[in-house]
Amino acid sequence: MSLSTRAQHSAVEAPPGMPSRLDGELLEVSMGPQHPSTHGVFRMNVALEGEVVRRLKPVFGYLHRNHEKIGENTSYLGSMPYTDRLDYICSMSNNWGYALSVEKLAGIEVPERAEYLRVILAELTRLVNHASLLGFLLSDMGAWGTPLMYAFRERENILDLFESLSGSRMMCDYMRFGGCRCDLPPGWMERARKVVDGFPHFLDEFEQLITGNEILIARTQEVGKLSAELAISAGITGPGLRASGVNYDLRKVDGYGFYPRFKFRVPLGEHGDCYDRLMMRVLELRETLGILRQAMDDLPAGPIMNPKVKIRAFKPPVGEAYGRIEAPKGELGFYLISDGSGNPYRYRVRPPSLINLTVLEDMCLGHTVADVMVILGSIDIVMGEVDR
Amino acid sequence: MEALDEIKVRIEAAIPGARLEIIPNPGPANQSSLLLDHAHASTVARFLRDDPALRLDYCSNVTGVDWLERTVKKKVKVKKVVEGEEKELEETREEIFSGYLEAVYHLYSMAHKHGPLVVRLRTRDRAEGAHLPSLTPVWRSAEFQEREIYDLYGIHFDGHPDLRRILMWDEFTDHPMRKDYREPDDYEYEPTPHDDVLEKAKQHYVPRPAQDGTANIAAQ
Amino acid sequence: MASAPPIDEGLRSELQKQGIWVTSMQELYNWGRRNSIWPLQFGLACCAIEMIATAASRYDLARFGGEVFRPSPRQADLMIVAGTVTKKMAPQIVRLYNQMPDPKYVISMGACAISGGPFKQGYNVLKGIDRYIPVDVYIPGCPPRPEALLHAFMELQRKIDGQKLTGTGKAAFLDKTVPSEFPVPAFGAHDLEPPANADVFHPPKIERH
Amino acid sequence: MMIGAGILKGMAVTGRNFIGSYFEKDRLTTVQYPEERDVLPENSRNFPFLVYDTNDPEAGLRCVACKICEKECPPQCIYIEKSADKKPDYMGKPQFYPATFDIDISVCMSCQICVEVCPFEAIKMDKVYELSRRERFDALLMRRTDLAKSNSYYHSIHPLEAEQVDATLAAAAAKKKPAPTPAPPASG
Repeated sequence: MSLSTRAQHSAVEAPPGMPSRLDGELLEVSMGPQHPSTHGVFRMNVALEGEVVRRLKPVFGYLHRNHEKIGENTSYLGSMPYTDRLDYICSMSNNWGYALSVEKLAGIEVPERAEYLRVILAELTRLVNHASLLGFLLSDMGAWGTPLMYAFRERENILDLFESLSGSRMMCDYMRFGGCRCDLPPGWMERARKVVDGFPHFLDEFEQLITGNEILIARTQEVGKLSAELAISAGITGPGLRASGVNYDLRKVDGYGFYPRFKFRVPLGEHGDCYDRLMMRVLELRETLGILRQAMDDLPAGPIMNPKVKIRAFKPPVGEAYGRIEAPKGELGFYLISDGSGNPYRYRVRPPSLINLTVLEDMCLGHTVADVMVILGSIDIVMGEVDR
Repeated sequence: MEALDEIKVRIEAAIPGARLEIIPNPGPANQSSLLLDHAHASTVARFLRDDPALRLDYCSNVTGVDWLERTVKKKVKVKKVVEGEEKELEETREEIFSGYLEAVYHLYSMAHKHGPLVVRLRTRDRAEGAHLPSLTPVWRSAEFQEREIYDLYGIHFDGHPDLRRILMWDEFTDHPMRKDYREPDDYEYEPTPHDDVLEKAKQHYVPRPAQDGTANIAAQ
Repeated sequence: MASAPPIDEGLRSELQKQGIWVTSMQELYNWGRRNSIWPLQFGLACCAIEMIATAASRYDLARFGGEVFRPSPRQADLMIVAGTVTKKMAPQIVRLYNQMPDPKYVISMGACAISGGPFKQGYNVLKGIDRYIPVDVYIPGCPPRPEALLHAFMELQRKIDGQKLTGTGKAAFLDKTVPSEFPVPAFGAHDLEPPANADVFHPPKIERH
Repeated sequence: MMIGAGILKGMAVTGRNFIGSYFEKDRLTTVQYPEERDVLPENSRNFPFLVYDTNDPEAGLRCVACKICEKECPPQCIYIEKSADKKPDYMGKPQFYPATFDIDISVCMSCQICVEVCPFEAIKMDKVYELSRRERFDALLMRRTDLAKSNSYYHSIHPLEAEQVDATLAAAAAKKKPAPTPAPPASG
């Protein structure tokens, strides 16, 4: 789908000096932490002039469950299942980010087959994340239920794959430093192929459902614009950054895993508004399907675990490492300091969701309060990662 | 990207008076870091961001680390005169490193697609109200992360536009990520405790005067 | 309404064969309530995603009359505490519970909501929502499968079915002496104050040394 | 383009899905739990249980109370007390056994690290998920008697994995077999 169906002028742009009954009086509204479209327990203190947002302060911490402190009191292996619960929609990506950092910290090599499996699973996770996001965002916008139901129908197919591989639908706990926990069960690859081959059908249908929709266009185009300069300075990563036209995808830049072996394009937006951010997900889904097909075709045989690594009582050498991956929401980094003991001395998660919220206020100013939900939805946050 | 010592030399040439130190990383990750002094931190940060060869325009990760005071026992060979004879003896000496809080910045360049350059700032001690210069004016992405460090470690960032607690509630007075933080006692029901949790859960066990003796229970 | 002796089951089925439906006020009332439990649209963490999955196409909570997720506590019968309850969030949850009209029920979904779960050693994590409000059904699991939530939903329906309207042992929400609102904990300097509501939370004492 | 065409196009998709759900199996995804249930895959996991051999859950327990799982369990939901005496295990060798083995399933995060670290193939993951209770404390604390389940049960839920485990144990036993034989002459 091309981006040519853009509205000629902005649909909802509040004129700066809009006269209102309140005559410059600001109305303070606390949105959240219990709100149907804040994607969890997120709160914003909004100052409104009429319906126009004049100030917005996000309030965090309602899901601050001390991930980092627990990580410092748990062994390196024990932290792996906790990473599942960071961004609880994308547990496989979190596993990979953590495994990658520990591998950097201890200088561990990963067998080829394990790297391919990681790519396949991380990309499947991206399908889950982007499909759910589209559903949630449209649900926030008032397309009550329907797109979300379609998205969750597809999500269930992929969760079935995760379950038959790792045993759990959401909390996979599948990767280990030095490889993966178990090999594919019989028949898995055929089923995965079927899911991947059926996905474009869903995407076509979904695009038909939403992209031409006049309401959607009116509510997303020219809403929540983000300039490339501000995006870079504020550390925005992931589809939100690329929607502003900055070509920065860690799969290309760092080339971790075996991504340099796969052919794929990085979609870029040009306006940096909610519509571009939304379409970025649709376009990325198509590229992801390409990566999946290539990885499934090339999957080599071999071991899935580095035999030298002993996961129990694992003690990496003294030092520190920062490893990062391109999670579906942006740059997910893990910073580990080892003092040579069985627990990390410092365990830090660089959460893309939190840092992508830095510019929420800048994006919302001057828009109506109804647009705040659309802008927030297009940033794509998960509270488990924002607050940790 | 250039090597770290080359960068250090260039910074020192460009910013007179800047005191820099390279903190080596002994691990296999090979990410050594650059320690900045407080007075020149923001000038150096601006240099790193704007220098055409470096262009570290993207500050990815900002985090705090709490280094407790630690004593390192070292075996030192000392020459001593024992009974009129010079001998080489081994002596254990205790070296005390005072504790400090640290802020670590991981910098990357989106323009040149290189990195990371790790930059560190250290406070003088672990006392309440330790100060560091804020780098939020240079990189906006540090805004929430420095607030988080303030909340969880208690480092005050001078020049931060909005330094409030971010994760804990405003009435909270502790800094829970510090290594010496003790959480409040809510171990009323712990059926499966061990290690330090067991010690805390024991405070809530039913007293057994017959087996343990009244004196022991009173001592708890 | 005097509590009449329950109708003989054999007689009832005999009448049913003749096309006569016999029911008591209590059964009719509970039947209606049991099949229209409106949950509060309220998710805390990971379990909320499974809760949405339960309401979505594959598992379809609508088959049990529970698909009407209300964003406002004033219109909800059931609070599904789905996810980790942090100390910062706990006062809000108690407040939401207080705002729900009687009769109201609470399902504690997942390990975190029951006991703090894997995160219970955290300084900001409440070790179970039952420290402040009464819970009707607990679902262990991290996260519980959607089927497990449906199972808990049926368990709750069974509980509603068994609630009496009159007499001794009548349902708590009809008893004026049983409180339906609970004090909201305050933010203290180190912890919530009080750390648990002693009227609600009765953990067994453990005998071990 | 006519205004509203995009909305109509979307409506057509909804209509196709609605009508299609009567004819296409792919569009009709609802599982009518509790009458019909998904078959859980082989690897599916929920909470741990203890495997025992033979027919006796007391004597046949494979667990020797080594406490590795207790130590490695990330949320610390396992509590083990080692026995004071030794009892012959299913192979007749005297072993310690767990006097107490509790798992608090109101804390367990189903990560299966206990299974991964167990050197005796004694703890495995169950698939039971219908565990809703109206009480919390005693109802959700699984004792040793609740946890002990037979090897044939293990075979029924994880057939492939259980066969592999049996083969490994048989191989280990065959390896060990020659060792006890020379022992009696030494003692006698």
